[in-house]
Amino acid sequence: METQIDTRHSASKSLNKSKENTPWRIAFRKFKRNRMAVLGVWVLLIIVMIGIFAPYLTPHDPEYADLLNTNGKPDKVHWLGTDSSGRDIFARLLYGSRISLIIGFSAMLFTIVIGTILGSVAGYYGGKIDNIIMRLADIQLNFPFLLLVMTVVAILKEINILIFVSVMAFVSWPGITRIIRATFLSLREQEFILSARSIGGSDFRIIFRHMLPNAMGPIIVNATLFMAGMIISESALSFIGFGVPQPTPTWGNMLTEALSLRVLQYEPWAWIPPGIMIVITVLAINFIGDGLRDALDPRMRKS
Amino acid sequence: MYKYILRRILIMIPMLVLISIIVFTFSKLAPGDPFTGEFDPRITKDILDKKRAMFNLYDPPYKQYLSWLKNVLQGNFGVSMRFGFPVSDLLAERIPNTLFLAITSLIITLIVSIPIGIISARRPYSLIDYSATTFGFLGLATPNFYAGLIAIYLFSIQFGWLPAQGTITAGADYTGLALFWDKFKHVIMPASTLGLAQTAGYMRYMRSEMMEVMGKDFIRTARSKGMPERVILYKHTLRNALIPIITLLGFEFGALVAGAVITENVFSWPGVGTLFLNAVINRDYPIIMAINLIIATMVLVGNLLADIFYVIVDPRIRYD
Amino acid sequence: MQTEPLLIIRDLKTYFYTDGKEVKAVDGVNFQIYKGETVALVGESGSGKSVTSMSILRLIPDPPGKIVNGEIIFNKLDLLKLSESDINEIRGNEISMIFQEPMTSLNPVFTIGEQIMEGLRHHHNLDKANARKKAIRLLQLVGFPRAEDIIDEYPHQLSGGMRQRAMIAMAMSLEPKLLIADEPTTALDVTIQAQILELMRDVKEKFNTSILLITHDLGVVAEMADRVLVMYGGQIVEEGDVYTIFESPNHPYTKGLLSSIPSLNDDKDRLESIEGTVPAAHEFPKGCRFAPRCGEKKLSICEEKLPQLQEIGNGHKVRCFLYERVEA
Amino acid sequence: SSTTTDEPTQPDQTNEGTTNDEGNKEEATGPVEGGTVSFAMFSAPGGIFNPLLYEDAYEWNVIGFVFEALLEQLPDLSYGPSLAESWEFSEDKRSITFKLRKGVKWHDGEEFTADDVVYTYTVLAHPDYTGTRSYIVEPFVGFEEFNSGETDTFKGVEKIDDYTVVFHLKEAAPNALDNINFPIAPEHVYGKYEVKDLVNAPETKASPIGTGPFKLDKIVTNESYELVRFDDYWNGKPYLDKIIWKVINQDVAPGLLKSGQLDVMADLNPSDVDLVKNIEGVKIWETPDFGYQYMGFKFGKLEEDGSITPFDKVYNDKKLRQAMAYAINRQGIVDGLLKGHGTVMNAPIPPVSWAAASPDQLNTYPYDPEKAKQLLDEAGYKDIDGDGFREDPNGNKFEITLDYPTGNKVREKSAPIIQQNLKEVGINIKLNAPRDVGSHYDAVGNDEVELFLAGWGLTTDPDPSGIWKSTDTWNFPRWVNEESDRLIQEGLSLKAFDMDYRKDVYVKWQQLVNDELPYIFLYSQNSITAYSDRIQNVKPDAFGITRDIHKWWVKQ
Amino acid sequence: MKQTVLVEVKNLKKYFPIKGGILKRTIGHIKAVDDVSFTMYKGETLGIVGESGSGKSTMGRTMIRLYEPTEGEVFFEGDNLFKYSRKEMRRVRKGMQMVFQDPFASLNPRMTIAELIEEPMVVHKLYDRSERNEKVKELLNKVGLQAEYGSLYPHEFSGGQRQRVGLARALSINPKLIIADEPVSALDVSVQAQVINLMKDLQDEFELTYLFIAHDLSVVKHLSDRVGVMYLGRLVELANKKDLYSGPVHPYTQALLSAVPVPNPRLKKERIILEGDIPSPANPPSGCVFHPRCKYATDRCRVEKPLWREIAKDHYVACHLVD
Ligand SMILES: Nc1ncnc2c1ncn2[C@@H]1O[C@H](COP(=O)(O)OP(=O)(O)OP(=O)(O)O)[C@@H](O)[C@H]1O
Ligand SMILES: Nc1ncnc2c1ncn2[C@@H]1O[C@H](COP(=O)(O)OP(=O)(O)OP(=O)(O)O)[C@@H](O)[C@H]1O
Ligand SMILES: [Mg+2]
Ligand SMILES: [Mg+2]
Repeated sequence: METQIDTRHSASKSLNKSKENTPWRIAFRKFKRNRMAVLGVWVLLIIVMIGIFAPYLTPHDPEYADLLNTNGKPDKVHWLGTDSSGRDIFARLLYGSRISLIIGFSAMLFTIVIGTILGSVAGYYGGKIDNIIMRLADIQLNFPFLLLVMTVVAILKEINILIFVSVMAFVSWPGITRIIRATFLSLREQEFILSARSIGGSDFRIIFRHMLPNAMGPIIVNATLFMAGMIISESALSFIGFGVPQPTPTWGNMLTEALSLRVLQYEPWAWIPPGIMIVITVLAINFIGDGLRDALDPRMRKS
Repeated sequence: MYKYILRRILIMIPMLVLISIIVFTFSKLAPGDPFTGEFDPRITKDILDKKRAMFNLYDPPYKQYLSWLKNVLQGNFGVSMRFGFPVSDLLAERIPNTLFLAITSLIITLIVSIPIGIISARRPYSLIDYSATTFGFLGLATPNFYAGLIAIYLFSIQFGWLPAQGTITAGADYTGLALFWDKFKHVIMPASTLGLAQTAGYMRYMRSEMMEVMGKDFIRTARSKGMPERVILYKHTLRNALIPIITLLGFEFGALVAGAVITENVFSWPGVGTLFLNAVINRDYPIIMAINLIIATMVLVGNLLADIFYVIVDPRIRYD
Repeated sequence: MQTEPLLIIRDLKTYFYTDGKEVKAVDGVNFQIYKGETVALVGESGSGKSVTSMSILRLIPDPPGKIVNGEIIFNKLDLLKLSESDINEIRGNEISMIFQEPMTSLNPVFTIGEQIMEGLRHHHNLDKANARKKAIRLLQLVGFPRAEDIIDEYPHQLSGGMRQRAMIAMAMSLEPKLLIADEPTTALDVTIQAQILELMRDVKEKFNTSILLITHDLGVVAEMADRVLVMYGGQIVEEGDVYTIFESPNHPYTKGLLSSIPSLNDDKDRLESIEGTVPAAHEFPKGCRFAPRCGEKKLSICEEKLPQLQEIGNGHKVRCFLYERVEA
Repeated sequence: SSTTTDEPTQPDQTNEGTTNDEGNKEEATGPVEGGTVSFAMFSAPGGIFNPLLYEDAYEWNVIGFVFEALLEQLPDLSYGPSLAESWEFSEDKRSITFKLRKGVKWHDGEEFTADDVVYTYTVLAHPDYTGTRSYIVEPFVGFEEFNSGETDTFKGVEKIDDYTVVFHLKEAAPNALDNINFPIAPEHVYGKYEVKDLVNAPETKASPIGTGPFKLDKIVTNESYELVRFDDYWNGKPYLDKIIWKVINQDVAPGLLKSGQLDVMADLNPSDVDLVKNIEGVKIWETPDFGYQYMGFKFGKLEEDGSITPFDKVYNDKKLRQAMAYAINRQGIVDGLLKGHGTVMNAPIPPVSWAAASPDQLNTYPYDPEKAKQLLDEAGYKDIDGDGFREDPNGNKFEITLDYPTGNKVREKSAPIIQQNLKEVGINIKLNAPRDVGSHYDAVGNDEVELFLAGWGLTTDPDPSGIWKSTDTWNFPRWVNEESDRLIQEGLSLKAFDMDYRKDVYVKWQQLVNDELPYIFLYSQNSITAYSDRIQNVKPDAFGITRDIHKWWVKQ
Repeated sequence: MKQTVLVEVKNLKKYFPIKGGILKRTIGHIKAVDDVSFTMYKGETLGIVGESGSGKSTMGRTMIRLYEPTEGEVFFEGDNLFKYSRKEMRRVRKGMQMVFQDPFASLNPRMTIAELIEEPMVVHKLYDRSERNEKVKELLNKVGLQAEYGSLYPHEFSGGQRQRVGLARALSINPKLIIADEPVSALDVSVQAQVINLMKDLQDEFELTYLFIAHDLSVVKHLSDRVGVMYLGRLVELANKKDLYSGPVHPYTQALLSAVPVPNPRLKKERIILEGDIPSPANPPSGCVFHPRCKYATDRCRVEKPLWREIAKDHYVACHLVD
């Protein structure tokens, strides 16, 4: 009921500020009001910047091993000391943000693309296609993520970031597909979709012009949360030896490289920074996701 | 209902077969076999070949699969190529441990997340809510192997409160209550770290679910009848809020077992997770197959149980 | 015929605070309800009917809502001053409510019986068996021939009309003195609506309950009400007995409303209509809230000042400068 | 002969070691009975606690105190009596007569006799034998006949009387004792079972019966293994009540050592040594190891018929290989990654062996990038296009791929360092992502790689056959060198029963390999054990600290 | 007055499968529309009333093939719609448009008003860009909205205004038939009249034919020329407005009419209160679907389906009682 009431303020009043009232802008305004989410955006932005400008922020090569100085303590040259191969931890931290974000982002993007395509086809057409896609998803869901990645990575002859990311996407599409399918299923019953069909709109038009823009909310929200999850997953995979191999720095493999009670106790500079970076980034992304959820969720439009 | 359950169980069979085919294909695609890494030069190629032949590794893959399938249908998971023992024996040793860990973890998750979720839903934006949210996000953001290590460092080595490794105190010969207490002390740390992300997730989920239900018309109805807040919260709201949580639980099992790979590693917990990790590395496909099959079955059964629980808490759902 | 009001509402103001806006959902409402009478509260969507009714039992969700002013005197008690547990004694017991959406107003996970018995057991301390007996009697009363079965069924197993009857049984279970019915039939079909209205009349007679009936259907009002309150923009704009309101309405809004309903009986070619739309509760005009839509007779003062609700004779009150006897 | 390093092997090596606390101060009170000592292992044993069938080193951890062999290898690598009191080679060195010790009791009270010895070696040769140790008896007379089922008895082991057994070998071998010494299993226990069913026998999975100082008592599968003392041990009743092996995460173990939940931990991580050293009440014993790590070159492909098809690769040029050896900072790897707990290797026999060539007999290829560059220049590898990488003598770009496995952390870390070192002298190495051990050795074994990292763990005898003869399956580089083959052969000749002669042969052979460099030898990591000073009477040696464990006792 | 036939619906059926079990097999059917036949003339308004779930919307949607029919034929200007391919059908849709009940759900919230009104013209490739802009302005004017409103989004409009946009959108490609599915049910009483008046005006101007679906009998009466009554997926009576309202034949029509509350407190009319609730269309009663609630029901009603017959000129009914 309230939805009606809220929107009842007369159209004429908002005429002059029409450009500010696109649904996206409204969501944006709502998002801006969520302080934690905005903080999240800033934090993420800074981390992205760090990744981009890493070469200017440190003179060290993150992959250069200085065997004369392994497990070095922080000093003027190596601000966060060196790791067990004598590589500068600070440099690895900076460059690591690149790789970790790239992994998180591209795994998310891959998955979202696969999930959106499959989910929208399943949700829009329903019937047999839907059945096949969903059965596949069920089967895939029955393999726990880690186990599947382990199995697939073991098969592959070579792992690079692209392949790594594809594997992650390959094993995580069902979750997103389900969500998008569900969104499409409920959208399909909306009157404006019927309306688009009744004017003779093609399937393509209906999917891309009408359904997708309205499904963007759940897609974006899930995308952000998924990205956070992927960053964590990468570190978990590193832990069991299936992650991105050294010397490429990622926060995940930095963390696992520093995995022992000795490091935990006596070399905090080796694990706290990557740990904190993971936590901060995941937190930031989660807050952004939360903010987006509130901003994009039509149910929250009431207030 | 019984017919429904029966049907669901029957439908699992083709699913499991399909899953087993996929897993089999995967494990056959992987280069090497259990004997590749074993190249004690004194063990001549002939000895290895004899062993390979013993496990039919020279048969065409489809034949290997079919004979595997035939054996499984007769309840025989084969023999581990690595250990030489029947896979079922190996699993029988380990499954109870993993189940114990997973179930404890689930219980801890629920015990922690549901009340906190309720409290933060009741007083949104209060101090408790904010602390819970912060903890929740931290839990989501901390890789659980690290959480495990930090826990060991703190609770076992610094304070000496809890044992760091294994399921029971070696050589202690506890019985009865003391045994139970000992086991409990051993499981608490791995179970909490295993469930860390889940706990955090459930807490957030519970909170939003509770808040959502609190906004429902029927809560207003209950209020209008003059029901005290306690009844409204724990009877009317909670029962409805639990319904979606139960669906999640159904999916949780597989995730827990997968997560166990890592936790078991950190805590030297003798469960299927570590067995699986080693089996993957060693290409011990009878074990890989069996564990995948069991996990798939657990997930399917978990889903089925979730559906059954669903019926219990949500009378709107009926299967017949 | 009336002696003493059962419920008196004085200058009730309930505001909502969302997005930094102050929404004056109910803005200075006064009225009384006497024993045994049916008062209809009419008005369009968003005019504040539900908020008024929920304010009575303090069911306004806080935040975002707040009753910022007023008195609600029920049986000499100011409900707004009661403690949470005292108001719970009133709720359901003395005043009960039924809501518009029978589909969502019942808890889907409890049986009809559990939901009826819950109130009985809590307020009257009945044991399980007695509560059950009473619940079955109530269900029979609202026209369930198979009450013994219905009591153990879940809401989703009933149709809309049946659920609404169950709601009525629940509301009447403690024999309240006042029943607030917020659009009880809006979601129902006409033939089912007829059943429910019939039932409400029966029940009222049996228990001599007063009813506050909220609706926007003037047909229902004509059929059920003794007295009518017309709301617009969070305020009551006209009050009078049912004949006065239908036969000689004074407020331009009431007039417009009456003439814009197509009737089964006359055959106008065009309907009269009120131009414009209902104003949003957070941007009321400065003057009379109906002024922007008011037709020909609008005075200049209408846009400047808010008119007061004035009695213009025999319980007939209007909020309009056209009828203001004393210039302020 | 040798075993892989990718599984820890039972330590059988020698040489001087070091402790951080020289000499055990005997307590004035003298030994007391009782007490428990707990040992850590980092992976669970597979669960075959049968000396005939066990597969992994973790299983041996548990049953190493339960079973004994005929002979015991002494700290100086020679053999001394154990279950056999004495032994004697025949003239032609093809028969060995063992006189068995009398009065030795199995854990179940039965007497140990020659039947047990015959049984043990017969099972290994049996056609139905499911284990992998038939190589032990392959050199015995009559193995083929028995193993193929032609004969019913195994002629290789002959019981003369209850306490005398003769082994008959097909050929004389200077390392015969090393090859055939093997833990003895009781016939009266395992003889009940068909050979093919042994693996599932209850005495295989639990409660093994041996002659050793401790009995396996309680198993919490994959978690802890409890041994209790055997009162009738022939060598004297042990002092300790119990020994418990616990499965513990390697990263966590040093912490438990500190908190007293653990007494002995072998294979301490080199980077943890400093930490553990500082723990009060913990001693460290460090000794060089026989295993070593190397970077191999693939020179050809082993065909089905056993012939080798050579590859045409840039690194066929010996100069290039030598330049690479100079370019890799191997000492740096030892110092940086192993924190100095290891030695740089230059030849395939570790310095700890009696057969090792001394450094002055070998080219030590010290880290010398300039020398490397000079060699490369000489050989015609020059950077023509100025991209920082050298082109081959024909002016073509060259890039060599390096494959390495996961599992061994130090080795994993060394790969990028090698790449970096070689880059500094202009050699372009493409680093493939590490693969798990199975995949890696599959590729290496199938000759699908160019450069590869791998490692060997060796037994104490220096005989390199098995991995170094041209036709050996495990000759991973597919390196074919007649001189090498000849020398290896020579090392096992009758003449080689003379230790000095044998050493000479092996030094020559090492010099050959050291010059040819089919591998670039990297390093040998020390094996480091940490143990609580609560334990008294510990006698550390090249094999670790557990010799004469029955004499250990703990302060209460 | 003899008029030209625009639409002819013959024995239209639409069953929705009920899926059940894990295999999602069809375990039954909801007979949402069950054998409905009628004719629509050019320029008329045919009102359809009936209670919730009686199949009104489904019938409207199936008629223009938004749902694929289970059985039956619909002739639009003489051509059987169900013979067209999906693609041809898209072209034919030009002639028939729909206005929906819910003004809040029927406009894509992410498109501007102008885009929404323009879309049908884009889909059917009518006019060029500037012509379309002109057309949009013109249409906005026609439905009583300022041309400037085109750049706003639906959420900035009130329900009545949105319903006007819905009308403009439908009108943009000059349809002959408009199916209006409860276009005013969700509107405020005082706004309802505005839209009804507008619909009438537009009908006159564009010679539209309306299928007007509603459950409010007074509104239907006001707008329609002829009225059909649906019950449980079937038409039970169809007649001229006058005949139907003054002389309802079917017992259900009678009950329905008597149940409508009249906004006149003095008029205390005699009500026919029906017993019981509407049965489920998944298993409709045997014989005459209305018999369980009909007080005149005979044994025949319980077993035999009544035929859809013309009992007087242009007065159709399906009831055994009128033999
Ligand atoms: N929970 C709430 N939060 C914010 N505003 C609210 C809330 N509930 C009601 N309002 C506001 O109060 C005003 C009156 O609403 P109310 O529900 O009383 O109207 P109504 O007359 O009952 O309408 P309807 O006929 O649609 O039920 C509206 O403007 C609405 O926006
Ligand atoms: N897409 C669908 N899938 C399955 N069943 C449907 C679908 N659409 C409608 N139905 C069912 O068909 C029957 C007729 O529905 P329909 O919406 O046509 O009724 P209606 O008369 O328009 O009702 P209302 O007045 O509530 O709009 C109902 O029982 C409904 O549940
Ligand atoms: Mg209301
Ligand atoms: Mg409808």
